[in-house]
Amino acid sequence: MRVGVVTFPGSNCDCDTLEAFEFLDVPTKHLWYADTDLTDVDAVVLPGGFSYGDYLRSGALAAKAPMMTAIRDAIQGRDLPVLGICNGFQILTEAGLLPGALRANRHGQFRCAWQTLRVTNESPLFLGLSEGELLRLPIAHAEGSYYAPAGTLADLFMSREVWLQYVDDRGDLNTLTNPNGSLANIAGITRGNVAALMPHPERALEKAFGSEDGRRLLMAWLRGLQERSAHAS
Amino acid sequence: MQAEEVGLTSPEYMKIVELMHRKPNDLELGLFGALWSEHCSYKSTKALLSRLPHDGPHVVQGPGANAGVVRLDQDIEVAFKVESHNHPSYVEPVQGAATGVGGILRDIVAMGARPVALADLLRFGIDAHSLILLDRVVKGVGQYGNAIGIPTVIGDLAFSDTYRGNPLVNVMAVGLRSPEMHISASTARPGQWLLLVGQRTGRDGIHGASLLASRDFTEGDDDLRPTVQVGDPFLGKLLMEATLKAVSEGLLAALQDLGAAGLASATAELCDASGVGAELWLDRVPLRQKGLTAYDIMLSETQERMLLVTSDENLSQVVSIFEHQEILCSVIGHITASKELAVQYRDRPVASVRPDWLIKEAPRRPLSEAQWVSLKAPVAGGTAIAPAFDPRMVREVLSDRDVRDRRPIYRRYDSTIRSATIWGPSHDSAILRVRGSDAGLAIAVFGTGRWASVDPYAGGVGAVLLVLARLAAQGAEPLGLTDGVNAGNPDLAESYDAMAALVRGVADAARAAGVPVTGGNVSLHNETDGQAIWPTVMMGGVGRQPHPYSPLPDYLTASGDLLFLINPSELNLGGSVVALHHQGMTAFPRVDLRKVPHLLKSVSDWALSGVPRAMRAVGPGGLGAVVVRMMQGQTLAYGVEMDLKERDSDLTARLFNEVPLQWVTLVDSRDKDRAMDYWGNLGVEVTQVGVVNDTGTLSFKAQGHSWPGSTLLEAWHRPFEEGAYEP
Amino acid sequence: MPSFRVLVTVTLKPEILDPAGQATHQVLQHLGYAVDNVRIGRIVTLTVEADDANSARGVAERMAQDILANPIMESFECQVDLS
Amino acid sequence: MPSFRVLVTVTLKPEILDPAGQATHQVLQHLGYAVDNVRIGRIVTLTVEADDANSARGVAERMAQDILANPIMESFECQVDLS
Ligand SMILES: Nc1ncnc2c1ncn2[C@@H]1O[C@H](COP(=O)(O)OP(=O)(O)O)[C@@H](O)[C@H]1O
Ligand SMILES: [Mg+2]
Repeated sequence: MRVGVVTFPGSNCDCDTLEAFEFLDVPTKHLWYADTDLTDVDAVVLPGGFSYGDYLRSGALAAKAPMMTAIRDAIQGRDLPVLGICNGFQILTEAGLLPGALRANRHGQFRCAWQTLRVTNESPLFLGLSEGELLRLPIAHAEGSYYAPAGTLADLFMSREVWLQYVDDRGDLNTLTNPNGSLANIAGITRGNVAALMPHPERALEKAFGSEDGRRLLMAWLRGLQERSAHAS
Repeated sequence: MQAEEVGLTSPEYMKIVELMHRKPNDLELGLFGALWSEHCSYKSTKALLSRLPHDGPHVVQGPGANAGVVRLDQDIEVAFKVESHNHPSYVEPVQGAATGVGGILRDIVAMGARPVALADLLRFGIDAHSLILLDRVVKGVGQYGNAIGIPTVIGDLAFSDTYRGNPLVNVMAVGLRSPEMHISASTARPGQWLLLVGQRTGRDGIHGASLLASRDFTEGDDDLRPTVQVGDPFLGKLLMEATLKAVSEGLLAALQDLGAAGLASATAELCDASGVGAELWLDRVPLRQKGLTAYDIMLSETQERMLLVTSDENLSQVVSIFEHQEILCSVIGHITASKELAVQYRDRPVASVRPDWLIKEAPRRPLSEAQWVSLKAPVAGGTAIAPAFDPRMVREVLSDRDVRDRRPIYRRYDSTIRSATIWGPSHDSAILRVRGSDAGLAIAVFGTGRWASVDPYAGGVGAVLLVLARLAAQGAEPLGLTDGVNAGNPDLAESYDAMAALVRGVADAARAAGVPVTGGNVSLHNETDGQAIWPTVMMGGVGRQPHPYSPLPDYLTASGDLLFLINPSELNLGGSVVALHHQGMTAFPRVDLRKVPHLLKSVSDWALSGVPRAMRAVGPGGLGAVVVRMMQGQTLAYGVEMDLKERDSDLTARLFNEVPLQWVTLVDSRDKDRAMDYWGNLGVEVTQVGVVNDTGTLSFKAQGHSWPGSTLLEAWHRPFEEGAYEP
Repeated sequence: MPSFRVLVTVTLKPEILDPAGQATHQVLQHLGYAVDNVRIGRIVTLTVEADDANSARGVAERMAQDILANPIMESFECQVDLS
Repeated sequence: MPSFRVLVTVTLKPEILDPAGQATHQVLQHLGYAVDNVRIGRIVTLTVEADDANSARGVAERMAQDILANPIMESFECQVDLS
């Protein structure tokens, strides 16, 4: 099981993400946006950061990278599992690999804070994260307000693709704990083998940093990968 | 061109003619104007700054390089420095602040260190326009720091009308390197190539160094304002990665960032430091617009550029590293043995000057021993008279802009990127884990405001001591200090003396503590219409944190714990928030420096002893503010019953004095004797000032006052747009 | 080949929240301007080489669709002049 | 009072660096578009109540100068239509 982590020009959470997987004893491969070779990776992570400085729209310029074409092909060809974190989420929506879009935060500011999230739908992509479970993770973004047209949003809920939502410490949904104005407090979604979230699990691997829920989340994703690859073989 | 047009006086012009044995041409004059400016030459302050203590067992690089460097352990060195961007931030707050961040980060990169943390130290007025400027500056700091991916882990913010026309925007950057990454600007050798990498040069900020930073702002100077420099954190990130890669592969012979006075200053400094000359071919400098003159190219302050020196042998490898990131990389000259900086443009020579004329021969204001001694003279008047205690003072102090919660600011900064921040901006010092080391890095900052307004010497001492007190509260061993000096026009005796006394205070306190000042920055001419700001020093300190994964809490952790005040000060409210509200500006108390090393060592050992449950240094807002801040922890579960023996005005002075070198510490009641023995043996006074309970309330036992925590926090959380509670 | 000046105006669709527009609206109101419906869009200007105005417009529209605008939340308009 | 539709186009002055335009240019080129001089500006649309088109234009220009554009690095153009 080898996880590829893509560096786009301006990505700045790529090293944290690579280190997070090394910390979890997972072999990694550092992928460069201009390359297209995905042969020896079993899954890909699009890390957070400011690809192309978030100029034009966050994720828009990176979505056009050769690596994204390769990833699109691999998703279509071999159902490549992909996880997008923060800017990675933005890139995936800009590339049309996930529905919806991420708009500027409602309050117009960058927001760095700890945030409680609820696992809204159990997903085979994250084995061991059960419905209703709460996670505490850091967020750090200026354009994280999830938007999808009404029909798309309804589909997401119907097909249980709404994965994570911003909630208060008791697990309740309310607008006060929505840090950015996301529709339905959406923090993360899945579609097929592609999943993405705005918070940063790679920054919450150990208690000393405030929470180890990021490790739980990444471990769940890795277990999901293993399970599916065992199933496939 | 006239000498005055480039900010030179006629004696300075005469000195240039004498050095050159001829009249300089316009470009040469421009080079002198920029490099002999206050900003580049430190002409008014060099002698003064040389009095700061520079040496210590951990110092790898003292002042003189792009940043100071200290040793964290065998394998890791820390580069750090503070830089100001005051005038540009006033003119264009977002870009001014953003380019300030970019600039100091490149200083760290120029030392071969990878930036790992930023701290912003800000001073603003309190009128509506100043608060808008603050908002824009915060946006700018975040815009650059967040995008380039360096966490802003701590900061300092204070307000006063004195900063209305001259807000202060100082940024400290901290980087890490392994000793093998050692690189400097002083190692260029004849025959090597000079490469300019990064942004295309435009007419950005020309005259920034010579004029903007050397003049006082007066209404109606619009035409002298340089073209606004725009920061590009995206290119900044690519440039940082490529440069560090070239350094780590050992491909560079020397390295210099381009800051004030652009290519002129970078080439002159590099050549002077290396004792070499250079030939520059300006035709090869990539330009962003047509029609730039040699003068423009030499003095442009376009951001996101670095100057590299490499041997012929390594040239192609260096070029390919930059090409990989799609960064422009041009050979613009070569190093010569001639001791001449010879500039060519359009295939003819346009300037020829010796780097040492530009650097070492810059005129400098001397400082006599007698002057140095006089800087310590006590100031007359300004003694604080404590008002009788009024329970409303507690909320008054908590809601003062200098004390209240900074979350609305720091939540706009990414403080957790790089996954190394164990303690971020909600604490008094930041704590970072350091990969590859058992030790962590503690960073504390503090700048003066009120403290240096009447007695700058006392303020300078106070700022150093509070930074060190904050490091000590974590048991962190201080490795080095950096100081950003901000003051008025040095040609006016009053402004100069105030600034000099401030520096003397920094020097005395740092020397007393045995901690070196390894670098810093000076920003003068912070003066509008003849009115200078309070001399203001922004101190930053870095320390070795022996247990980064388990910081000593700075909040209440258990009911029944006893609250002690370590080293209770004399009852002097001078320079405090309460004194300001009730009396006006008063002199900050002077501290006996002889006991500094003993106190810092004792506190640091105490923090590491395993006995205390929590600790926090007393700072702005005094003991009262510290106790309330310790209440907030994770929840409002705990409260404190204060038991102070002082009454009336003494109670006010006890609760709200801001004298440095006092700490609040918590111990389990069963450890009371151990604590008393520990401090008794060291001869340091401690008094019990309260007990932790589970009421979520602050109460004063003897006086019968009590406040629910929520009331106190409401005061503390007051938005910056609103004034303080008035009793 | 002749060169054309292209102007692509990208605006948020009406149903999309525009925080920057809202903030600007607030500031304008504070200052006493009687304004409403403040929206902020993006305008990309560039020059493009093409055989004629028609094909320049084609290129502009492809770029807008491809990258300059996000069809989920934005609409665009292209304007082409001989430069 | 009649209401007017105001369109304020704000662009960076030509000598000011435009990092966003630069990065967009780079990507467009990679994608094979033969473009140059890519610059990104802002377009603010709003409605304003005024006696007539002339005074609406006056208001628009004041707002642009005051708030919508940053005169030290940007220039602007106003367009006013009856809404
Ligand atoms: N207040 C100060 N205290 C100590 N060192 C200082 C101070 N101000 C400047 N220096 C040192 O003087 C040198 C030149 O500073 P500066 O011109 O700001 O450097 P740079 O252009 O690289 O930012 C640096 O080594 C800096 O650390
Ligand atoms: Mg430098």
